[in-house]
Amino acid sequence: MNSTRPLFVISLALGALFLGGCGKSDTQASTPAAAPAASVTATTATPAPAATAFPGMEADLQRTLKEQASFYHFKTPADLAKDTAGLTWEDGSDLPEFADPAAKKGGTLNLYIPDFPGTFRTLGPDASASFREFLLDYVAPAYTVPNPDVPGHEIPQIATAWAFDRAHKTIFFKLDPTARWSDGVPFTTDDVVFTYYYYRSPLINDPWMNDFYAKTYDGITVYDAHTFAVTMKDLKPDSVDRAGNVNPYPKHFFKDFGPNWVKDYNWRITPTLGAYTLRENDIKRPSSITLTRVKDWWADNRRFARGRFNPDRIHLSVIRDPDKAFEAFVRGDLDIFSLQSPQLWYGKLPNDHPGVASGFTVKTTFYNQIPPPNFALWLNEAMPLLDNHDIRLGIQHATDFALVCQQYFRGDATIQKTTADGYGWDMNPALKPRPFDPAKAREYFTKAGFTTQGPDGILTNKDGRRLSFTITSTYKRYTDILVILKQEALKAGLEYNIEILDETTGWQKTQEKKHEITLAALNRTVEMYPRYWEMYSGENAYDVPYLPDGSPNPARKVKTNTNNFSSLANPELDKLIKQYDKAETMEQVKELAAKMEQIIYDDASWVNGWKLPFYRVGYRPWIKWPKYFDPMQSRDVEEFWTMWIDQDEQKATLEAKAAGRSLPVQILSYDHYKQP
Amino acid sequence: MSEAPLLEVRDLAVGFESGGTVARAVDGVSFRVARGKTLGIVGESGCGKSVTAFSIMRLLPQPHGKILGGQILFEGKDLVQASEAELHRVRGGRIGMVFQEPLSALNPVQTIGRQVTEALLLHKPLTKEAAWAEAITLLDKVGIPSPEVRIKEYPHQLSGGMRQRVVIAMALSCNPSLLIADEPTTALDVTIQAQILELMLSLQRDLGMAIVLITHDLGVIAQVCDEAVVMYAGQVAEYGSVEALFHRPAHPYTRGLLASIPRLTTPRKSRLPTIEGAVPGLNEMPAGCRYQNRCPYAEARCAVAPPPLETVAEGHAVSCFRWRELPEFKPVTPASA
Amino acid sequence: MSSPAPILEVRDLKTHFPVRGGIWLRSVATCKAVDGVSFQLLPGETLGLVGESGCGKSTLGKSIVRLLSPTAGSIRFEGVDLATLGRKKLKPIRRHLQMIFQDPAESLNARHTVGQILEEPFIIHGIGSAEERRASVDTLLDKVGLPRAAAHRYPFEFSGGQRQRIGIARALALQPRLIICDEPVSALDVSIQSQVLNLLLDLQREFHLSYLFITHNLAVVKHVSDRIAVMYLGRIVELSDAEELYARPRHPYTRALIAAIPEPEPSATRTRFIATGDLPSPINPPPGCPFHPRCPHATELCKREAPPLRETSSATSPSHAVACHYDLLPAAIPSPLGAPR
Amino acid sequence: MRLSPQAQLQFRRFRSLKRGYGSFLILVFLSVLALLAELLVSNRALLVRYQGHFYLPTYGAIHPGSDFGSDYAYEVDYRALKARFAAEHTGNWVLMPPVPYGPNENCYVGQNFQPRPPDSAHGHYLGTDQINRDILARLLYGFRNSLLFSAGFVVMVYAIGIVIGCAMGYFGGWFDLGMQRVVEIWSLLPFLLVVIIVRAALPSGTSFGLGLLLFVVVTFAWTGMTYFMRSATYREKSRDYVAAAQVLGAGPVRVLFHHILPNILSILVTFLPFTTAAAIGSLTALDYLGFGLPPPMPSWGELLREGTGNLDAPWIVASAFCALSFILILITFIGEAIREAFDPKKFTLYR
Repeated sequence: MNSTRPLFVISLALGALFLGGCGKSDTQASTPAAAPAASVTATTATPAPAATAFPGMEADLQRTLKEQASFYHFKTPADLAKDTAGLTWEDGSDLPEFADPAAKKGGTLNLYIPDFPGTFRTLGPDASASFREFLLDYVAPAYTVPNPDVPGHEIPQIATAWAFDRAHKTIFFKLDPTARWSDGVPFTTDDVVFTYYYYRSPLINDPWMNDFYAKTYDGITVYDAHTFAVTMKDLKPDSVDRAGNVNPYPKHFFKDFGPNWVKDYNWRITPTLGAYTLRENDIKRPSSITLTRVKDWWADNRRFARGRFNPDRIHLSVIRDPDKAFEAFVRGDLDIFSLQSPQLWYGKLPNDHPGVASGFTVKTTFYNQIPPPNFALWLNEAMPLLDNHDIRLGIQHATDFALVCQQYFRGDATIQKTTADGYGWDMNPALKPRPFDPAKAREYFTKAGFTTQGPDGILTNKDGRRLSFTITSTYKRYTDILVILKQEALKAGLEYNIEILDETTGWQKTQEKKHEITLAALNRTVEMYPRYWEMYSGENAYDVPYLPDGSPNPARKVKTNTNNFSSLANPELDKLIKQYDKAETMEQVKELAAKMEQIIYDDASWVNGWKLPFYRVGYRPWIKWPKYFDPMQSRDVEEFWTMWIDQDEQKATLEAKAAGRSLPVQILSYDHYKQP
Repeated sequence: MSEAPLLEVRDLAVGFESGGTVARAVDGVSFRVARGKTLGIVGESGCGKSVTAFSIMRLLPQPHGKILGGQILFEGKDLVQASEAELHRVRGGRIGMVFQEPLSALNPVQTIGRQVTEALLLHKPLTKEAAWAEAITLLDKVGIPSPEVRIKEYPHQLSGGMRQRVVIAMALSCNPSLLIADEPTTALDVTIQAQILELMLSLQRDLGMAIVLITHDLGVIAQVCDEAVVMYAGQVAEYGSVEALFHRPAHPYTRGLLASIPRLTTPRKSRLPTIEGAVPGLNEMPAGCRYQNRCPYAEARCAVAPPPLETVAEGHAVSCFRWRELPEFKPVTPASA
Repeated sequence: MSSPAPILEVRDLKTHFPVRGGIWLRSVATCKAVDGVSFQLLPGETLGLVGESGCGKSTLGKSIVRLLSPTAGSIRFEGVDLATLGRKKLKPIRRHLQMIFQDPAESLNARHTVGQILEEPFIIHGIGSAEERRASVDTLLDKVGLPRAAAHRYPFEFSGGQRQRIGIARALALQPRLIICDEPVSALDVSIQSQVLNLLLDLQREFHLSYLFITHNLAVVKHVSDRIAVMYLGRIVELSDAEELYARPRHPYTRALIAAIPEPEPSATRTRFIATGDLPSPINPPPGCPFHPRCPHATELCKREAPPLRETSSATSPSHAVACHYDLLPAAIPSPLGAPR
Repeated sequence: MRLSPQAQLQFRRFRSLKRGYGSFLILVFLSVLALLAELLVSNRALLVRYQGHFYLPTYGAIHPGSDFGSDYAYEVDYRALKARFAAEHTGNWVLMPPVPYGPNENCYVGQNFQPRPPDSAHGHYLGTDQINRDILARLLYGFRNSLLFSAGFVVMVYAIGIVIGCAMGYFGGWFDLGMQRVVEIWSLLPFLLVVIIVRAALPSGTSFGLGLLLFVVVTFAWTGMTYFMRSATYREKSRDYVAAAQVLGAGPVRVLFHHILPNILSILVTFLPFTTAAAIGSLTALDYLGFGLPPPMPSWGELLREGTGNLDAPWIVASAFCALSFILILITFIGEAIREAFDPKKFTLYR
């Protein structure tokens, strides 16, 4: 249930899916880096700068409602019948649940976080640390969230039913009247209104949020305490999701909201609608934090909530060093641990590892279907030589990602077909990644004027320029991949220099477009369809990309702080991107995407990297999962909280371990959602 | 000389080990010091005079220096055989020592008072206050003006002469019967040297201690000592009363030394008699007489065996085969002016 | 003084050093090491400069060869004032003005052979070819009585006296006319001292050298000097013909000095006139006559006013200058050399 | 320049100190091995006989596969070539070095990345690292990088130390005062941290090779030597032989380089082993932290990091650790011996 997730649609994939206990150690690092990404032009919806005396939240809210009457509408229940006449109410009840209703409640789950959180706020500065997932992203419900098993459909959370008025771009929601905050206060549309006010307020110090809420939504309409509607600015294939996937905040808790909100609310614990809450005396700074299941949670027996959020307590130890965390897991101090990296899965915890062989650790591979981080070499076309199409084509054939998949990932990884794999359909079946072929690469390089092979085997052109490029990367752990690429590229007479930078410097370098080639990827949220504007549009590459006649502008300057890593500017592609962003149906989306993928492929500034079709975890045998383990579109084990603790088995296992007895070895693989 | 001497050194041999070989820096040195008298040991650098002095205190640089043989009888006890504990009692107790460079003999980070009282407390059963009072008396005795002020100062705040006085005060702190002074005035100016020598003589008169004064300056010997040992290359060349040595020197080396010093009475800009050549190195000592290479009277037998120490007169001995054959020595007469 | 023009004429020379303190090393006091010294030195003459440590005699010597920069006054060497000359202009003059140092072990670079050491003057002044330089080295070694083979050996292989000969040879290399001898025999053993003194005297005769002979040894200075200047606390207190000075010392300090010499003559007992007290510091000299705190004859005038160096007429001496307010008659103080015991 | 007898004596003393001199000989031997690494450990053949001609591919330009009848333009795979020639029986042959692997070479192309234990049958005497590279090759070439780095480090630190330190000591005054403050401030900077920061802040496009790394490290490590040089120069400057040279008319340059420098050489020599050890230590530390040489340059720090991250493959960490400790122990022994050989106490006899 990533309610606010779609806002951070794209974030630097600092290998969140590959490392880190429970797969979160790096996400937080990525999000802030990417948050001020491409589209931000910081036009805020709410005026009233906080400089003048702030009258208090309630007064400011009332003033805002008055001033922005075109956004906030208040109608009567009678109007509802009129407005929704002829619309179909949905409640997602026709779709199967993914959790196991037989799951047992109780027990304590031991996990880790790489840092003690810098705040308990879930919005604003420092809020996007890994701990937020436990407060918000994975725990707090939205009105509706996308169904992770059946893309294109929603499941109900706070909303019990919803209706979509395509003509008016409006989505109506009926809220669960039993929903209540963890402090016992019932949830009403007052909170809904407050939530919009909150997200759109400049006081939250988050221009990206302000901008998103200004651009995405045209207005909300409240009918009664449990009914409201959201009107979208544009019609999109996933408009329902965009309207419904919003986490509300409790208005009563934010009565002190104001200019000092950042400081005032740093360590206050926000009441939640979710299953887990934080209690003051469970905060053991700096070593651990424990979450507790809300007693008699209002949604306990709701469809899509039952069988989930099973452990009574979730104990999060702060362990900064991933190696230490791994040791803690092997020792038994942590219950679940991501084994995504081949070094862990095969190297440090092989199947014959005593911990595994004794049955104390279960190793499980779960095949999921999500858009993978788009790992690739991005060739910066704004750099000399890389603006040459033949050079780029040569580089494509000189880069052996197939060997990376085979050697580094031991055959587990595959090469990404297009820039947008994993959205549930083949973007462009005609496209085939260019194979590693030194001879062919040399042909292209020769065409580009690199005809002489130097004494070191590197090609040079007649000006004496060596065919040598620097690959910038912030992934220290992927150095080995770059080493393979470097060694293999030599066969094509191409030299790669490897430059491993720390995250900030490396990110800055690519944001300033000073790299020649970067090994980078952006994390992508589970969505219905991919985004192109941010990474491929000309306006994110140059200030003035084209002359009026459409030809490249010779005086154009590289645009910094955008995610167009390859400085790609193609007028035809730009046109398609515009159409794509206005597309209202999935058919249009698919057709345009295929065309855009073709252009990107032909341009050859994106060297297809690798993807992994699964996530892998290790856990204790007393932790149980539903039949198919997790929903199809889950990214890691904690996202949907479907596991439960079998306390009897836990006791038995620990007794067996203490007695030195072995249990059955469990190396599991859930390939229900595996794609051919 | 019927009375037993305070200190008698017999056949002392001291060696330094380096690289497996032992260089004999002092070889067969013998002399006596009577109670209350002053013995000078004179010689050029490297002749072994300081080594002799340090051997008496058993303070040879370790681990290279070793006493190879002989006896050092002090108040009837052989210090060569003495235990560390006995030596400890002797050093700074019965024997006081004054060094050439007073600054290095004093601890730069402790007050004068602390150092003097420490020396006192080490050998005498005194309270701290009593020791402090006695230190002031001592400093007064060695001629330090306003000692109650100076006692609180640090060595660097004193002049060279004052420092040497402090060192002497420390050496005297336990009423030693013997004071060994190793070039006590070499680092000092002429006028200060005169003060210090005067001080030592007056202290000797008052306290009745014997002094072994080591110096290279024949003038100092002549002015201060009763008897003197002339050392050359680690051996005794000649010894006797100061009067005998300066007026009836029997050894060619003593004669050469006396002749080569410019005196106020020497005719100006005249050529001085010289001793040609230089002292042989420790490792290249010739067999026989060690002075042979520089001696104008050397003959074949001098190269064969070392000459024995022969008695010239009562209390005057010389180590030369030919002392009898040497021409008559013309003593330098005082200036006629 | 109708004799030839002086080779060196020092007039009112002052060399002061700032005494620095604090973190910015500001000058907090001045050490007046040489404070207004004037004298002349004739060709072929030896002027002895005698005094105790800290009296400024070495500073004076070093100022004359411009190892130190004088604060005021002039140093006319053969008519040229060296006091203000720059390094480049000084260089040609250095050939005629050399120095012999106290400790030969210190003044010879231990890393160079004797040959290299003696060749250096020629290299610095660009004189002769390599061949000629080697010949010159041989000649120099001959002159100071060292074997020619010495050129290939290192200083530490020689005895103290031989090393001082090397130092003298180096000073002689450029055929100087004036040599500043800064305690040239003080570090030597008695038996060697006379060898070196003889050598210096021989060389003076042979090359008609002038010496400024700095020493604290009153016997030595008398032996080698024609005239002697006695320094006390940065000033000359008495300057006279050598014989005259010892026969009729006029300054109480000179008398104290002479009295303090330990004569190697046991029969020579003197009525000791021992100057009491310590040498004052040149940083903080006493007002008036610098010697007054130690002088048995000091009066109120001495405490108030510093006496200038004035010529005193005497029948026996052509020149005898003294810086004392009083004409102390020889009879007023005991004779330095007393009667035999 | 002929060695002065004092230096000869010191050298003789050094030679007489068995442990130090033995370590010195071993280090020299290892250094020679490292400099000749291509002849011992390399994926290039030592000698190829092909169609009646002999080829020496070890040094110089690469031979494309086409030179020896293969159909590719990149460098010959000599091990494959050897196998091919052996199979063909046409009189062609290839002579490989004792360890036929290069330091950056992926020795098991197409097979999984995993550390392989020592395997003399395949010539991996110390095994392979986690990406299938021969550890012996990486150790040896890494050692060479360390040596080159230390050599450069020593030369640069000494050059700066001598020039600035001697100038401070010789000229004194305001220059000395100013430089002292600069040196003090400079040496207060936490060395490794600053190097890491600078390393990160370097302008883009710079590939961080040995030279540049050396430059950055030296920039923050030069201060120590200046202090020793300064005080030594001060000491020597006040000695009379300097005054003697000045009286002869020698200028500052001559005095500094002809007189003072030879007399403070012994300090430089005594510090040599420690400076070298410091250089190796810094490089290893930087590499260990990942801020050193750019991958895939062989380095001990990288090997150590890899080893400590893969303790289940103990041969990696063991190789790196033993090599590093061994070399540092050798250097310590040498340093100890040099210090003893130069100990002035040995040369003063009691008077």
